[in-house]
This record gives sequence, structure tokens and C-alpha cells, in this order.
Amino acid sequence: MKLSHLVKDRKIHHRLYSDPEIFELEMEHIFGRIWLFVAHESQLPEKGDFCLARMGRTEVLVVRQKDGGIKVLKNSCSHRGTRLCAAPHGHTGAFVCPYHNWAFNLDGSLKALPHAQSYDEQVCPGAADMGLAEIPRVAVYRGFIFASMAAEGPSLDAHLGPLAAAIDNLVERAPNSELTICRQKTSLVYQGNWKFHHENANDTIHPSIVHESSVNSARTTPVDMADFRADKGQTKGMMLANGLPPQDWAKISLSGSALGHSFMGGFYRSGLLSAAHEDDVAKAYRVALEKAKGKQKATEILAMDRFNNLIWPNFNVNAQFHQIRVVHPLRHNRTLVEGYCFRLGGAPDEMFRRASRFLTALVSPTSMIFGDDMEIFERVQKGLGSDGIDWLDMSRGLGRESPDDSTGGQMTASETASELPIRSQMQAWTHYMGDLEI
Amino acid sequence: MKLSHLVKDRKIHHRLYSDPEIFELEMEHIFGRIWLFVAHESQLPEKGDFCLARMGRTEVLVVRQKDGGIKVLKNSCSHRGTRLCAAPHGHTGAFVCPYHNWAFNLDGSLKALPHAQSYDEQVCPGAADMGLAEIPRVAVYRGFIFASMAAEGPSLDAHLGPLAAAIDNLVERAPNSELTICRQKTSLVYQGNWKFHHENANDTIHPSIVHESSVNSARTTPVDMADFRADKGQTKGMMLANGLPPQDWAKISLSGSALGHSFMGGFYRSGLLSAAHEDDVAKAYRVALEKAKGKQKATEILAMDRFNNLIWPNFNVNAQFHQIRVVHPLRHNRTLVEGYCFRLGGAPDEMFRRASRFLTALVSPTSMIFGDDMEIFERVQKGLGSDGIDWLDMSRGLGRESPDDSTGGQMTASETASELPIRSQMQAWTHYMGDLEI
Amino acid sequence: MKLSHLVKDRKIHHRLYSDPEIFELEMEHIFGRIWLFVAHESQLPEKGDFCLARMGRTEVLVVRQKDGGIKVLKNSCSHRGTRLCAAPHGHTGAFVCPYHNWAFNLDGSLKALPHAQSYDEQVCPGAADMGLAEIPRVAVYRGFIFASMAAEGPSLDAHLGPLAAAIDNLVERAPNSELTICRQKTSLVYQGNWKFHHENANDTIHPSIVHESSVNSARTTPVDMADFRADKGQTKGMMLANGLPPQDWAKISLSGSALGHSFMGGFYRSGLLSAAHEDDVAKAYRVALEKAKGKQKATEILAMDRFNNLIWPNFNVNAQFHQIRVVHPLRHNRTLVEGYCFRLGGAPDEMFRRASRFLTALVSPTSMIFGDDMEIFERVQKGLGSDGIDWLDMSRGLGRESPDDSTGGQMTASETASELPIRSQMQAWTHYMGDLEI
Amino acid sequence: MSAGYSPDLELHEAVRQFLYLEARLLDSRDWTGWLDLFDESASYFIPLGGEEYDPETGPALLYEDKALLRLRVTRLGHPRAYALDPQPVTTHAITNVSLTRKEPHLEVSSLLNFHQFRDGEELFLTARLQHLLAGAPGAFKIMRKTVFLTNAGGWHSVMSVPL
Amino acid sequence: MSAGYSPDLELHEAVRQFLYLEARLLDSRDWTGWLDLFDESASYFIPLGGEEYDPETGPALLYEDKALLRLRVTRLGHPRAYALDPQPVTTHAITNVSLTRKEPHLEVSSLLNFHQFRDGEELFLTARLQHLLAGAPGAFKIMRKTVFLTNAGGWHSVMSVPL
Amino acid sequence: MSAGYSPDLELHEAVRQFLYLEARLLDSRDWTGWLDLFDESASYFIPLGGEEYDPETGPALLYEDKALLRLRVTRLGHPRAYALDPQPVTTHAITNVSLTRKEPHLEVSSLLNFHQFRDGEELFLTARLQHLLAGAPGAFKIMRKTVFLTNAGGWHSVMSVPL
Ligand code: FES
Ligand code: FES
Ligand code: FES
Ligand SMILES: [Fe+3]
Ligand SMILES: [Fe+3]
Ligand SMILES: [Fe+3]
Repeated sequence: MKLSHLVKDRKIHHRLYSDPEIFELEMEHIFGRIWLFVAHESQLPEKGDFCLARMGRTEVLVVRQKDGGIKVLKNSCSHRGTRLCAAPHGHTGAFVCPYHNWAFNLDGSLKALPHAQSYDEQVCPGAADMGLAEIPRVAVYRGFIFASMAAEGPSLDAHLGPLAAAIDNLVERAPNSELTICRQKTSLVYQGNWKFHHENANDTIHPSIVHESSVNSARTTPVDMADFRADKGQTKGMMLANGLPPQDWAKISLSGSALGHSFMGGFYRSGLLSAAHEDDVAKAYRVALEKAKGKQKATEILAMDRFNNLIWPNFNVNAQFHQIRVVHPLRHNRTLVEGYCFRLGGAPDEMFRRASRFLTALVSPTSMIFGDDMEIFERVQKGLGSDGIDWLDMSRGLGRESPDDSTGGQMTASETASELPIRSQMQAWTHYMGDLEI
Repeated sequence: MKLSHLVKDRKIHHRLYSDPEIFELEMEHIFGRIWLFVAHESQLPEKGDFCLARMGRTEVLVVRQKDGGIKVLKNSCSHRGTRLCAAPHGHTGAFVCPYHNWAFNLDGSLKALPHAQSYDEQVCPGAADMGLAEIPRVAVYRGFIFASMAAEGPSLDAHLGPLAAAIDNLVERAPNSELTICRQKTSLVYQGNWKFHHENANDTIHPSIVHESSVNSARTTPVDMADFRADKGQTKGMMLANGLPPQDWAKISLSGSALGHSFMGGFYRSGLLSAAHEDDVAKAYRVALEKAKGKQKATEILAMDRFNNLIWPNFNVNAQFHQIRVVHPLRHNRTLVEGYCFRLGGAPDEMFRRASRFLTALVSPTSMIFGDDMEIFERVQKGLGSDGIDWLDMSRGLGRESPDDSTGGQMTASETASELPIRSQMQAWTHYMGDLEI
Repeated sequence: MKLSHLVKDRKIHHRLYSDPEIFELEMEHIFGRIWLFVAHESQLPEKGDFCLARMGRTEVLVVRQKDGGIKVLKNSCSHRGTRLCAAPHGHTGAFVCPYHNWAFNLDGSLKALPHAQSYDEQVCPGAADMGLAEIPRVAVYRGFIFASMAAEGPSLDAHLGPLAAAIDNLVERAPNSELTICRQKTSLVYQGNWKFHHENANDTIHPSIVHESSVNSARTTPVDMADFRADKGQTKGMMLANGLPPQDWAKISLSGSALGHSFMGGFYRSGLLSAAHEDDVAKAYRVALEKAKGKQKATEILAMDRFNNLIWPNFNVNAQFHQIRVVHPLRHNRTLVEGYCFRLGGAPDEMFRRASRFLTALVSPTSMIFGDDMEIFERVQKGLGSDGIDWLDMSRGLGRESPDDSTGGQMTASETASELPIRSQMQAWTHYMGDLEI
Repeated sequence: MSAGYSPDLELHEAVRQFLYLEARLLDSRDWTGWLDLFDESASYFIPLGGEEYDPETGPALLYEDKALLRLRVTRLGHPRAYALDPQPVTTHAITNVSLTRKEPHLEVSSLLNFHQFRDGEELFLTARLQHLLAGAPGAFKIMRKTVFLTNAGGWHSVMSVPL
Repeated sequence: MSAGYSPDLELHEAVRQFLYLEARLLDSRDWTGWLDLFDESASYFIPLGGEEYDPETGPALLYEDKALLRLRVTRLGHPRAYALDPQPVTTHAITNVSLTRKEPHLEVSSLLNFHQFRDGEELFLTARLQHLLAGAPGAFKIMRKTVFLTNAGGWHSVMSVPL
Repeated sequence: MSAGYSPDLELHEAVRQFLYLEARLLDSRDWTGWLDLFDESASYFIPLGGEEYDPETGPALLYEDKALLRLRVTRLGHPRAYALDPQPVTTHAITNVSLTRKEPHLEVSSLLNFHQFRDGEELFLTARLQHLLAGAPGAFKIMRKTVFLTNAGGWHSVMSVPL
């Protein structure tokens, strides 16, 4: 049977989530081909800087080259496959294997090996095929490094399409247009399929329901706003925001593309985080931005009010709050979500504190908000079991789409609390997977 | 190869226990078709009462309907499959999904959903196919609720056959013929195949061997009978009972049917639990029973002296001591045994205390008796490993069967400590599985 | 595809280490056919003595028979497969199954069973096919018991070939030619493929690299030699020994055979353990040996200076230090290494203490030396992952072999820090596995 | 700093040492030594399921008086108690010991981290323990012991060694 | 033998009992009782990753003042807090309690072995705890609590119950 | 109530604090600080298998005198000790501390719950510890330390950090 039979206009077959065999195919045909975010340039400022990253289930080294370029290499020695580095990041002149001291240049080529005289000409420094395996395509978009395991395919620009604007906006929010990623990241694992994350992230029905406990707690707990010393009430604002009334949620715009990408409009209507609100810090920041970019440009930058910009299959940019998330599939029913925040170059320090608090409040394993999403993902996986239901429904708002003007019509938009983002994701899934037989 | 080749007259191939693939087929072709006990009506006295149950590996809701009937529904939301209920039991007017608040009526039909206006006519309250999946057949036999995942098949009565008498006897032991199940249940997991439980339960050779440590401890520990304040010596009696001499065990009658069912005669020959013995409590109970049912009927009821009434594949009725067990396959080498006891309507409270103590002493994970059975099951699974032996033997007493008069000849009986019950189980297994190819 | 395509002259495909399916075939076609060490006769001095052993993943009983012979029986009752013995060793007149008391003679034949009268003639004491499954071939070489699951195949002598000399040397190091194995064994598990162990054991490049931390610690820690009360500096000597300079390592001779066996020359150049060194204990021992065997013979025995004698696929004899290791595959990525030491009959007690300390220092889970090998094995398995590299290289020293005179040309030798031992192992692997299809 | 707060330090220590003694007797498989810690009128209760209830009103994971414990202890030492062959090796780690006087007795609350190794398999359980103690330091007797297992409402494998 | 060494025994006992009380409040889901142990100016910090850092300079597993803890405690008791339905059953076992005076406060170091059972799933975490306590025995208040998780640098599943 | 029973409370506390100190030194990877707790004549023994035996009569999981421990400690801090790179993070939780005088020494029995996290992998071990201590509170030295692992008779993965 062709996999395309498992995705219909309005329905998704449960095997997309519950079948380990389909997961293996996804690893090969999606994560083995598509552009994946692997690192931010600020992790690798100097020649010889490197960090570990995951592409699907493969561990790679992202390495700043001597010529300033970037290569992505498999983290496996070419002699016997030994994992080269275990440290998450570092600086080196060469990668030396712990087993027999084979040394590899920053570009992955074999640099030196002991007892070289015992080898014939096929194994010697610089020998073809004796270097570290190089990921064939690497591209950087405004500091965001992506790699693809496929030697051929659409360019990164073509892949990002209108979602590049989300990255642009994040970068431009830094007065000097320089971002620094923060090393402390959250690493949250849930027992559910990787696709749940993106399907949920732009689902505008769930927040007021799933997050009712935090909405309600924020509403009812009597705390003097001045008492929020640690975050000036930002977390409370985040908790409250999910409690928008249904009619307001329905007005949040949603856009999706055939590439699987989507984004939703912002929904922080009041408090510290709302675009409208401006306290001392926000003001100082705006002034810095205006100074750097001019008033009109700064206003445009700050006016882009979107929450989750989902770049399929596993990247999420929240430009407004200087956050990204990367979703790593581990097994068909197990997923890792990494969360990072950024320091905006030229902005007040306090802006970074806010981004830190935002990440802590939203994506940490102790989050009062995300904890309930995770619980839901696990309940979905349990409920699907091996035969809970046959087909999942994704028909909400079907047929009510219109071209999205904000993207020059490159995407489709909806203002009906639509499941349009899920349908976009399934369109991309079918593109990559549909012709395979199972 | 046809699976029927794995079961011979006197031999069972080890793959029936050690092969995960055969286990998958059992889940589909036995547990996916046959009548399975899911709940007792006393768990659901009121309209809107529900409880969770397992059918093979599928979690279901057993729900008392508005019309007093009972439906069994899969515990998975029809929208995205989310597990609806996690609480083991409860009372509700509707099942509301935690993800997007879709609400389902007690009969499983879709009752309401938020943002209904964003859907077309295929998704609306009452829409066909948008309700919870209903288990096609449900039948109640004297308060015991059974369900079958197969839309067609033999009736519950046909399935129970002569074993219905065991349920009858349990019910009639209540002076007012009303049973109340006790919510506290034991949940014991062993690392072995599910079939071991029933194969062992009516195996009359094993008790004096496997339980020698408890027989012997009960015999040799000097304890004054008056010191057994908690259970008046009942547990000691249970421990002693397994120590019948071989010739007496051989006289315990065994009956088996082609449907896989079997039962064994009682073997409590002395002490508190023996049919012969009557203390104050037993007397008060007998008087209550006689008052309610008449002397002759009461005598008949109490005279039915059977231990394990095994209803294939996974149910066990011990009418005399007001207990049932349900055996749930988890993996080919992992099984859950649930034990419940009943309160007899109209009987002295003390009778329920005795049933409670019986369950605690026999089926609890700390049981001095059952603990050794469990250990044996795990040793069998270990010994089978992947290639410990090729064929298991079940030939004891082969060829010495005769029609069982107590069941009007519907079953076959033996008084030779026979493995007849295992052969019956294998007959049923072959009926359900034999034609499948592997 | 034929498995022979996965092994080339100079390359090994990663699937030999990462593919569970290939592991299953190895269990059947290597461990299910080849001679495997199961016990040493000193574990079974008396009739009725027995011990447990592993052959691949099968648990067996090694049993001293009434006629003094040895049989190897599966540890699974012929009735229902129950694991018979759990104790690692013992003495008995019969094996009695815990489930139904079937009793088996030391030769595995059915001795007695309860309720025998309920069986027909096919199940009775002595009945054919009702005994414990016997491993078809058992052979003893100078006290070392080997067994093979294949009814036919090369003799043990043919299999051991020139490696028999390693066993000879170990035996002859006992003045009275009697060895006693010590019951305390080390049991170390690593998360990596079983083949890593033998591939590493005669790899003369790795020690100075992998063990640098212990070499260096031994070199730099200022400890007065007299302070080593527990082992007179033996462990320090072992730690130092790995630190030979590369040119000296290159001179350590390596020999390999088409049967997969290999050995390396000794490399303890100084200190307590070096062949050259002789302290009071070593002297007393030499004197005892000379007294028992004559001076010339004793000199020859002590002159055999080899470290790891690897008998493919999973046995390792270190004659000089009275140690053996057995490598048990558990899963494709999980392996158990058992280490034993011997007491030499007629030698000073202190010699056994040294063997004990040697085992503790080298093969214990807390070893300052072997701990780093284990870490490397796990890094190799991680690095291979599912697609870390395609092919492992084993070409070091390829083409520089010459016939090994010390084995009368039966083996091939190299003095170039060669990967010859690995190539030998792959030759044997291909012999057993190459024709299989996958 | 400690003014105004004076716990009976010796009593605390005595109770701790008593619980450690109980643990040690169990871990060293001195079953009769363990039994001797119980008063003749003692009860030992391990509730089932997540809810609180009176042991007289339903089944339990274990509910025994001293007479039944005597039988249990005999079996624990019986050579054919299969579930104890090979023998389990255990640690009963006791923490968070605190006291409440329930005159004339002492109610002791503590936590148990139980670890068992047997025949290659491990078992890890935790529980809150409640001991009702009679007698004076150095001569305590257990009147009642209740074990509130953390996973009381879950599935259990065989539990051979008392907790 | 003990001459020349005189720990303040009552203080040690008081601190232990205070930590046991905190554990008991959490294990009995008395969230507001737990909150009351914190001073109004308190902070509660669970660092992320393996390295030490100031909570003001980066994200954390948790970093809250008492105001935020108030919100947290409300949610812990909220009937629709999914991650707490069914309710987790926990043990917070506290060991290795030792004290350092940091006038006017007391710095307490201890170890936590945390075990949770919920809906058939178990979670086992360990951590080193650091409490900064104000006040006198019997009336301690937590000024600062830091939880150094053993696996701070690893992956985490949802942690609903405070550590 | 405590009459007639007078444990040396200060000694108990001193011993506990000493064991906690040892644990803390290990958990903070202060290997030489840990080594300093051992007397020059000390031995450290981790028996193998389930049976008791004299370390002089057979192999062990570990059996070292102070000289060997010196080597071990150097390696523990060596940058190329692969099994410690990345570094393990550990907790050594000590419970059930009880004392017996073995003049002129003190024999201390305790339980260890050990938890390790390293490179994404966890290791949980428990053991009974036996310390033979010399000297006075505040200046104890370890004469002998024996670690009876609960799973001494089972299979082990690499154990890098001392227990
Ligand atoms: S495996 Fe990397 S150098 Fe040998
Ligand atoms: S998944 Fe149930 S309402 Fe959406
Ligand atoms: S299984 Fe061994 S005697 Fe029955
Ligand atoms: Fe959400
Ligand atoms: Fe039984
Ligand atoms: Fe090595």
C-alpha cells in the first residue's frame, strides 16, 4: 500500500503516529533529506569552534572552518566508528579519536595517525574516503545553520520560503542585528510522536482548554503585581494569555503552506508581553532599536506580532520573544523538545532576562503551561494505542482558507480557529512520504 | 505453516509461549473476538456510572446508559484519539475530552464541540462516525458484564455453556442474590505467558509440590488457633489444604470442555473453609440463606464444591469463596492477574471479611501461596527461553476421560490428576488460531 | 545479499555490529555450532557436581557423570520447560523440577515422576525423548570443558589447533599440572557488540592511547614501592606496562589463524610481572616447578611469554598470569565478559594471591585499566549508531604477514602492530556466516 | 539559637536506631529476630490501591497479626520457598524519621527506599512507614506497622521480603 | 571520646525535622502548607545543565519568587491541572543533612531521593538540596532553596511536583 | 521515657557528619580530599559475588590499600580517563547509620543509595557500608571500608566513581 493512502483531505490514519515502521521511513525520507536546523553561528564564533547537534537520530559535529565557513561532519571516527566527541561544544585544532588517536582536520580530512608506516597508500593523511563523513549540504540563513543529508534538493531559501521572514524578524529585533544564543537549553522528553508538537503549536482551540488550570490560577491567585520580583509578572501574563475567549481565539490568524510551514498571530493582548504594553525596559529597547534602524523600520520590526513560526518538520521560531525550539524524534512514541533563547545585540540586558524567564516559564519541564501540553501528547499516544481510533480528524475550518496576503499569497490563511496548519503539515508529509510502499 | 501444527494431541510447541508474533495473533484472533469479562454490574449502579476495563490490550469504558443498559466504548476521543478517562471509575453525564473539549454522550455519540461553526456537516453533534468507537457486542449474565470485539459470533450463553453454573452458584450464594464487587483489587504482574495461569490453575499435581513451603510452614509453626485474630485461621487452612496426599489429589475431579473451559472439585478437607466445617459465622450465613431460598435450595447451593472455574481464555470464578480473577496478557512474556472479591447481599458482614482475607492470602503479591506459582511461571518462561525445549508435554491422563455427568455430559471429566484442562484449553486455542498461517 | 559481501579484505560493514538480525544469525550459526568453553573440571570434582554455563543465550548444566564423564544438558525440564536450577553450582544425585517434581538422572534421562500411573508408555522413567536435551558434543582438553551444539563438525583438537599450546602452558605452569579455578568471577557488562572484545584484546596500538590515564597516573603518583602492601606493586606494574613506546609496541609479535584465533607476545618489560623479574615468591615458585618438571622443562614453560591467547569466538587464555575470560553475547549491542583466575597446584599460595590481584586490577568493573576499554567499546557502538560510518577499516599491516614459526607455520605472524588478529577473526566469521542470505 | 525548642534527642536517636535495627534484621534475613520486634497484639498492614481504608473492610496487599506473621516467617526460612531461592539481597533504607506521641505509645513516621537484587532482577520500591511503638528506648515493641507504598495503586510483582 | 567536638545537637535535629516536614507537606500534597515554609523574600531555583550559573543570567528548570510560587501552588491544586490527574504519589527522602552557619542564616545541605508514581509510570530523581534558613528552631523560614539535580544536564520528562 | 538508654548522641552525630563529609567529597569530585580521610594503613574492599570471603583469598570488585588508592585518585582526576569524560554527577545518600565500639575503634554500619548520571545514562546502586574508624570526633580516620553491594553477585557495568 502507498503511504499516501494514510492521509486524506480531512483524516490522518493512526499509523502515522503508532507504527514504528513508518517512523523508520520518516527518519530516512524526511529527516534524511530535508533541511534541518543544527546550530546558530553564535555557538561557533571562532575557527575551530564546534558543537554537537542531532539530525534525526544521527549525531553530527557542526564545525567552524579555518576559512570561516561551516561544515557538518558525522561524529564517528572513520577507522572503527568510535564516537569522537561527547562534550556538547568546544574548541579544537583537530578532532582526535580516543581509540587510536587518528586525528582529523576541522574539515574532516584525516590529518595524522599513529603507526602510519604500517598502512598502505589507501590509508594516509588526506586519503580520499578516510575522512569523517561530511553532511553534503550546509547553508546559513542570517546566522541560523541548516544542513541536509541529501546531496540534491531545493535550496534552503526555497525551503524556508515565506518563513524566512520569521528569522529575519528575530534577527532584526537586535539593534545591531546580532543574536547570541544562550547555552543553557531546556531538554524535555515526552512519550509521544514528534508530529504532535507542531500539530499542537498552532492549534488555537486548545489553549483555553488545556491550559485552563494555569489561566485560572493566574486569574484567581491574589498576588500584588509588585511582588513579582523575579519577572515583573511576565509569567503571570503568559498564563493569562491562553485564556482568551473563544471568539477572540477564532480571530487569531493562521497561515500554512504546502511546504508544511505555518504561523499564528500573536495573542498577548495585555500585560508585560503584549505588543501594546511598554514599560521602562521595553522603552529603552525601542529607543535603542530606533536609534540603530530608524524609527519607521523599528516600528515595522516590532509590529510583527506572531507567536509560533513553525518551519516544518521540526523547527519553531518565536521571534517576538527571542526563542526557538527544535523537535527531535527519538522513537515513534518518544520525542525530545529543545528550547533556546537569544540575547539581542545592542538591547538592554534586561531584555535577555525576559527571554530567559520566558523560556523557563514556557518550555521547561516544570512549566505550568507546557506541562499540560506534554501531558496531552502522552494521553493522545496512549489513546491511539495500537487501535484506539482508526483515523484522526483534521477538518476544522476545511474549505474556509484564503490566500495569505501577509506572505504575498505564498501561504493560505484562515481566521476560523482552523486546523489548516495540520493540513499543511500533512501536505508536506505526503510530498516526502506518499509514494513509499508499506 | 498453519498454527494448528504447533498443537498436537499430547504436545504444545514452545512458540505458543515464546514467540511475540504468535502473541500478536492471539490478541487479534482470541482477545479480539471472544467474550471477555469487563465489569460487574455493581460497579455501575447508577446511570452515568462508568469504569475502565481492558480487552486484550485495548482500554475501554464500561458505561451505564440512561436506559439502564450498558455500552462498552473505546476510551479514545474520536477527534485525535486522546485517552478520555484516566480514573478507574466515576460518574458523569458526558465524557469530555481534555484536549479540545469534545463532549460525548453516555452512548458515545458526539454531544457537543467548541467552534462547531468551523466544521462542515460531517462533524457535528450526533454525526455518524464521529462518536466513540463502540464495542459491537455486550451481554450481561447475572450481573457479570462481558463484551466481544467481534460483531458476530456465538452468544454469551453459548460461550459460557456449562460454566454458567459457576456464576449461578456465586450469585445464589448471596441470600438476596445480589453481589457487590469490592473496589480494592489485587494487580499482580508476572514475567510469563498469559496461558500459564489457566494451565496451572486446574493442575492438581502442582499444589503439594510448588506450595510445599507454605504447607509445611502451616503444619510446623506452633501457633495457638485462638491467636489468629485477623482471620480465625483461614489463611492457615488455605496453606494446609494444598498439602493433600497425592492419592487424594488424584481423586479431585477435573472437567474440561472443547470451549476451553474447565473446573476442579474443591479440596478444602478440614478447617474453616471446608464445606463440612461450620462455625458461628457459617451457621448464621447458612440460616440466612435457608431463610431466603428455602432449606433444600440452600443446601444445594452450598453443596457445589468446586475451586477454580476457568472460563477460557482469561476468567476464573471461585464461587465458594466469592472471588474472581481476570488474566490480562501484556506481552508474550508478561501478564497481569487481577483479583476481586464480592460481598454477598443478605449475608453476615463477616462473610465479606472472609472473602477479603481469602483474596489477600491467595492472590496478593505478598501471598505465601500464589507467590510460588508466580515464581514458577517465571521459571517456565526463563526455561523456555528461545530454545529451552521444543515441545511441552500435556499427556497426563490422556485417554482416561469420561463424560462429565455433573454437566449433563457437556464436558469431559477425569479423576486421574489429568492434564485434561490444558488439553481443553488447547482445543479452544486451535479452534481460534489453528487456521492462521505463520 | 550474501553476508560475505559485508566483509572485505580491508573493511568490515557496520551492520556486523549494529544489526540485530545479523546477531540472531550469529547466535545460530556461530554460537550454535562452534566449540564453546563451558567449565573447568575443577568446578566438578565429584560425581553429581554440576554448574551452570551459557552457550550463546542458552543456559546449560555441566554435569559430572557417575562414570566420571561430563555431560552438558539444557537447564529446562522436559515436561513444561521450567528452568531447573538457579544456583550457579551444586551437588546432586538427580535434578528435580520445582514444578511437578519430575526427576532427572545425572545423564538427563527421566528418573521418576509423580502420578506416573496417569501416563501412557510414552512418558515413563527412561522414556526416549523425555529426558533433558543433551548438547550433542562435549570434549575436554586438559581440564577445560568445551561443548558444541552441532552434532557434527571439526573435533575440539582441530578447532583449538595451535592455540592448544596456550592451554598446555597454563596447565604446565602448575608444578603438579593441576589447576583449580576460583569461584569468584568478575562479570562485566558493556553496551557494545561482542566482537569488540576480541578485536581489541590483541590490538597493540590502543594500550598506550586508551590507557594513558592509568599509565600516567602510575608514572606520576609518588608512592613508595614498600607501601603497596596489598599487591607488592603488581597493579602499578600492570598500569605502567601499557605505556610502552610505539616502536616497542610495534615489536610485539602478533599471530593469527584462519580459525579466528590469535595471540600477542608479552609486553611486561619490568617490574613484578615481567618474565625477567624474579622476587622471593617467583623464585620459590620456579624452584617448585623445576623440582616437579625438571629444570629444562620448567625453563621452557616459563619462557612462553604471551599475553592474550584468543580462541575464537569468545575465549581468552592468559596463561602467564593464570587467567581466562569468557565473552558472552547478550544482544547485538550488549555483552558480558566473565573473568576467572586459577590456583596452580603445587605452587606457593602467594602465586594465587597474585592471580587474584591481577584479575581484580584488570577485569573488574572498577578496573583503572579495563574501565577505559569498556568506555571505548561503548563509544564505538554509539558512534556506529545506525549510520555513523558504512565500513570499519582493518587494513593496518595488511600484506606484511609471514608464517609464524612458533606454531610451525600454522599461523600467520606480524610484527608491525598489525590488525592481523581482526582479519583472522573476520576470516572465521565469513567461514561460518558468509553463505547466509540476508 | 536552639532556645525554646527542645526535642527529646535521646528518644529520637533511640527510635532511629530501632528502625535501623528492624531494617538490618530484614536485610540479614534474620526473620525470627525481626518477628521478635512485634508485640503479641501487633498488626502489619500494607494497603492496596491509592485510597485510605480500614484493613477490616477489604482486601490488602498484606494484613497480618502476629500469628500469621509467625507462619510467614517460617516460610521465609523454608528451603523450598521458591520465591526466595535464590535468596534476595535487600537494603531497607530508612529516612525522614519523625515522632508523634500517642500516649501511651509513640507514632513514628518514616520513609523507606527498598532495593532488592535476586537472580539477576532488581526491584525498587518506596513507601511511607508508620510504626506505632510501645515501651521505652532499648525495649520498643511494634504495636502496628503500616506500609503506604508509593505505587500502592499500581501493578506489583511478587514481594517476598517484608518491607 | 566526643570531647573537643560539640555539634549543636538540638539544632541539627531541628533542621532535620524541618526538612522532613517540608517533605511530608509535599508528599501529602499540602501545597499551601509547603508554601508557608517560604519567607516572603524567598527564591526557589532549579538550575539547568551541568554548570553552575546565576539564575539571573539564563533560563532555568525553575526559578521563582514567592509570588510565582503562589501561582504554582494554586495550579497544583487546580482540578484541571492535567499533569496532576491522576495525582502523583511521591516520596521525598532526605539524607545527608549538614549545616553551615551563614550569619544570620543557616545554610543546610542535604540529598534528596525523589520517587513518584502516577498513572502506572514511575519517576526517580536525585538531587543535592541547598536551603538557606532564617529564624530559630521551630520557626524556620526558607530564604532560598536550590535543587542541584543529578541529571540537570540531561533530558527531563515533565516534573509536576516540587522537589 | 528515655531513662535507662543513653546513646552517645554527640558521637552519633559526629559519625553521621563524617560519613556525609565523605559522601560530599566524592560527589564534588574532591578525590584527594576523599583520600585524606583514609588512614595510611587503610584498606578498601568491595567483595564480589554473594558470599562472604577474605579479600586475601580471591579476586574482588576492588581491594586496595592506600598506596593503590593514591594511584586511583590520580587517575580519577586525569584528563584522559575516558570513563570520567564526560564527568559523572553522583549522589551518595547515606542512611541507617549505627555504631558498634570495637576498641580502640568504632565500627559503623550504614546504607548507601548511589545514583549516577553521565552522558545520558543513569546508574543506581545500593550497598551496605562498613567503616572501621579510628580517632575522635572531628578527626576520624578510615581504617577499613567495606562495601557490600546489593547486587554483588550480579552483572556490573563500569563503576568509575568510588562508592
Ligand atoms: S577507532 Fe578512531 S582511531 Fe581507531
Ligand atoms: S482530541 Fe479530543 S477533543 Fe480534540
Ligand atoms: S514442568 Fe518440570 S515437572 Fe512439570
Ligand atoms: Fe499549549
Ligand atoms: Fe498453585
Ligand atoms: Fe585495553
